[in-house]
Amino acid sequence: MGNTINLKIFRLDPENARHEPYYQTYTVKTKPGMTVLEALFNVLDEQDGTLSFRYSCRWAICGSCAMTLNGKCRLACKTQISEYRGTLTIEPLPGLDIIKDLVVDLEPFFNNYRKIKPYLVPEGMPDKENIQMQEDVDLIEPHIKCILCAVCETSCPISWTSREKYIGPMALTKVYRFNRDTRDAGGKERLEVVRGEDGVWRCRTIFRCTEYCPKNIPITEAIQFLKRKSVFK
Amino acid sequence: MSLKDSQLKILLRTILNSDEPGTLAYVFHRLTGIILAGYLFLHIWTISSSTISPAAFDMKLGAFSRPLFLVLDVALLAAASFHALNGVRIIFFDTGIGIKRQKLGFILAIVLTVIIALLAAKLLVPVIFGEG
Amino acid sequence: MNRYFSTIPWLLQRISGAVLVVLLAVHFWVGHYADWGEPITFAGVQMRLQSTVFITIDLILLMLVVFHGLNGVRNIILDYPAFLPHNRPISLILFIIGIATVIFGIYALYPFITGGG
Amino acid sequence: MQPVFHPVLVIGGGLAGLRAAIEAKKYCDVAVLSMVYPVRSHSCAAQGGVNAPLGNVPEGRDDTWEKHAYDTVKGSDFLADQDAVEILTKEASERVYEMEHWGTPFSRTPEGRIAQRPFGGAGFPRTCYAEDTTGHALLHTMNEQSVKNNIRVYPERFVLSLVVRNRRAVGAIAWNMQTGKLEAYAAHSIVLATGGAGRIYSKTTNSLIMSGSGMFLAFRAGVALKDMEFMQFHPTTLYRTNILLTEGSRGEGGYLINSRGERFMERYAPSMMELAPRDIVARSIITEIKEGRGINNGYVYLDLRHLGEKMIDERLPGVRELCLNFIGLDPVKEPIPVQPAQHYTMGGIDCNVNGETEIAGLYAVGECSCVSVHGANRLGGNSLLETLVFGKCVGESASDFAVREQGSGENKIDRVILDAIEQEYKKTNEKMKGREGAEKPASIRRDLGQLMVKKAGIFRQEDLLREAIDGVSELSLRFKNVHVSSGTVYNLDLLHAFELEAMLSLAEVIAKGAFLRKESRGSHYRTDYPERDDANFLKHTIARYTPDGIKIEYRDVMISKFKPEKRVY
Repeated sequence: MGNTINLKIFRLDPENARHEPYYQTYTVKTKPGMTVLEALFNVLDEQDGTLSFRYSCRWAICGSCAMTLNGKCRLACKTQISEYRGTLTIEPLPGLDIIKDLVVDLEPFFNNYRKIKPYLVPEGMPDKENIQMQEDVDLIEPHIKCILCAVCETSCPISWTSREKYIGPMALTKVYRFNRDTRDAGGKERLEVVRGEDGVWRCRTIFRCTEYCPKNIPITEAIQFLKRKSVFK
Repeated sequence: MSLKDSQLKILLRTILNSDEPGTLAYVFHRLTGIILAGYLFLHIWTISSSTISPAAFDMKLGAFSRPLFLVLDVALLAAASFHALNGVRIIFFDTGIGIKRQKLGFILAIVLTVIIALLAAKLLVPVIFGEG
Repeated sequence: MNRYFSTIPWLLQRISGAVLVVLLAVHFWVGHYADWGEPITFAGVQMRLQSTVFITIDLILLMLVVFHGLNGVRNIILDYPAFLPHNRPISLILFIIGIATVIFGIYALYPFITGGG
Repeated sequence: MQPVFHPVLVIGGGLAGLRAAIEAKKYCDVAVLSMVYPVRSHSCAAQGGVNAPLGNVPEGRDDTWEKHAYDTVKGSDFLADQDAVEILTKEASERVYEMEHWGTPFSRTPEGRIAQRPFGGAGFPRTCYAEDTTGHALLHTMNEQSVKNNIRVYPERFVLSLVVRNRRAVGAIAWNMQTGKLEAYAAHSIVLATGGAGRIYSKTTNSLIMSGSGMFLAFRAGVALKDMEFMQFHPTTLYRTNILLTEGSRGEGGYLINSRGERFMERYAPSMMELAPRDIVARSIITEIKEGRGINNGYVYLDLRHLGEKMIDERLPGVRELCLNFIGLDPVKEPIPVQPAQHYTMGGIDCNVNGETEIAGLYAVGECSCVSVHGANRLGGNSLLETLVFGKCVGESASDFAVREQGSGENKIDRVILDAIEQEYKKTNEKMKGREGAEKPASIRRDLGQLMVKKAGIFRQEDLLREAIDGVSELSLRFKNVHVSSGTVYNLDLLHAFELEAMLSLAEVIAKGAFLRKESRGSHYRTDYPERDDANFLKHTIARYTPDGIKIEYRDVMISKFKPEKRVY
């Protein structure tokens, strides 16, 4: 009864002396509404306890389970298994070091985050809340939905090849989010960080970040905004 | 298969699997850019034969009007057209226009490139077959 | 050099690109396609280049296209720092190549302007 | 093995943990150990909002902290400690303003002030929100502040044991999942902020990481657990996946509809309707389903259609996105199938308002603690508030303790403590090995979840609870024969085995506490004792680990302003 899907999963065990990657295929029975994350849990629970992947919330708000599904970076928990037929190839996020199986080293990603003063630099300290109009919140509305899942950065060909250099779409979106916040006064400093060769100018408007962002954040649009700000400074 | 190779393979597949216009536009733009840059040097070098003598120049350029080179000329025109049209698309984005319609922009660039190439090819047919 | 200097090449790449779209269209049409298939002759080119307008256009074209092309190449190289970790020499080398190319280009055009001496 | 020393060590990188760390950082060095990256914590899953009597909307203009306190105490079915509730509600506004100053993108009123919406148990707008991803907004703000304050975070460290010497917490042994190595940490004071234990129930809105391992750490170290039988069940979770649909969807005016198309809440809470506290709504839904008025015998409908597309997109975009993604249904056009599921652990590590436990230097805060401000039933919007208010208190008292301990200003730890840590390290290292056994951790975990939902769920009774206790001990036996694959780098099998050990232990506490509490109060509803019994049970359950099993005692509730009264809505 029911359909099945083959999961062809990238495997790499750092504790294995040979330390060579290989692919392993598992067959999973699908049910309606099943997500890729559920399928992975099915493999882990029923078939192979050595499989490793990240997970937490299971409904696309924590950003843990980003991985490459048939060559596209997506959240496993947000992707329905029914989108695929036959074989689904699951690989770790590209462009980052692999810790084990589908788990990658996110340190470079979070380093980019830390570089740009990712916090509000307050303008003043009113007794109560800052007055901010809903229109002003709406300005940054899509950008505050960022879950730091690293899909944008690992989808970006420039980030792949110049990982240590290019600050990456996520950090740039964050700059946009804070610089456009009406309560913020740190815009200049943040812009200084991203105005250089390895900041906004390395974006080649490829749109992959925007295309794959699971939260539908118009990342490229934000970067283009920062480019204009950088020119007319 | 070493780890590095397999990671590279993931990257390559990820690029090759791209069906969204942004990646294609980027890849095409780079490829045509490299072709055009290469052609630029070839072009200047060809013209430099003028410094030897006008006759040398005429001989060289005459060689380039053979059908094979004319066909290549159409390909060059197509590359230049795409590069130009996509460049205009990017300039639009840089000024903040039409970012949300980037896919349409790419399709437009491709369609116009094809039209230009076809027109050129149509002009070419009588040149090669009509008089040749 | 100021690390924010890269704004200028980026901006120039856009501007040169935009101008080139127009100039190249003219260049292609006049130089090649108006009477396509006819071999281009020294005399024909020389005739065209008697006009200062065309000389100016060709010189501008030469400079812009060399800049745009080489800066494009530089951009591609910069995107792969793993292969070429130091970008400064690359920029410098490309700059020198660019200057040389422009000089060589003018040198190649010179016979047309003077009448093939 | 050289332990890493930080005066204050926070275990858990969610809202409460980070808030405590930020506060402690003002006075001394601090580090956060978290089993995930902080932004992956379960705090980000909170949707509806955070309560504070700001009075920003006309209907709540004359809201005060006393009213908030009364609602909280009444919501808790009078089991909450009222001194704690007083602190919670008095500081609420200040903490929420603080988050706003730190950059949380709250939704706004037309005047540009923080917007508020009605939530269950209050009846008028008190809950400040950022659309319907308030937890996400707050957690990211808190994470940003931790970056600003240069707080050292050790991500993906799973703490396996606490080092306690002479009833004094001196360190912790953590498993670095990225390298697979065990790491030792020494500290003057340790704050547990590890969240709830929702995964004990198979039907839960909780993240997959919510195993209650932190509660277990404290429990094994000799700290009592309080009120563990009080498990909140959220009325509206997506059918099958049990993904949370915020109470805000009812706050904004959503209806609950049974198979006959009736708004059945009028039978159970005629004045508050859908906005009655969660325990009442959850029980009402289950009653409807049991009495045959559910749809397909498994769920009821949450109807948002009358709100209109514009309102849904403005206030509840996340709900719409969830429905579209996970059941392929648009709430603008169709009603949403919902069912109750476990949502919050009201009980937790026994501690006072400063987060101090019985072990000196060991603190608890957030969902893993039980101060207790939620009593027998938590009001929506109070959990985020708890993390903010008590996060600050606990950060303060933990750093106070550490600074006092540092005394001479010396950062050295002495030989005896090093030895104790070394011993614990060796002991823990033994546990890291793979085990050959016949039982998969996942199958025990699944059985445990189903057992708890069936026997210790929303409706409880004596014989079922006895079966639950027996079932848990049977599963504990099976756990002895568990299979764990070898390897230590990101070995999920090993992680699940550790978590399962904690879950089994906590499940036993829950079942025993529920068995002994022969009354119905808040979320704990006994069909065989349907009335509240203040004479015998206006008391906290205190469960303590002893080598011969769990020992249960009772402790009086702190009552000051609000005398127990009948709880009707």
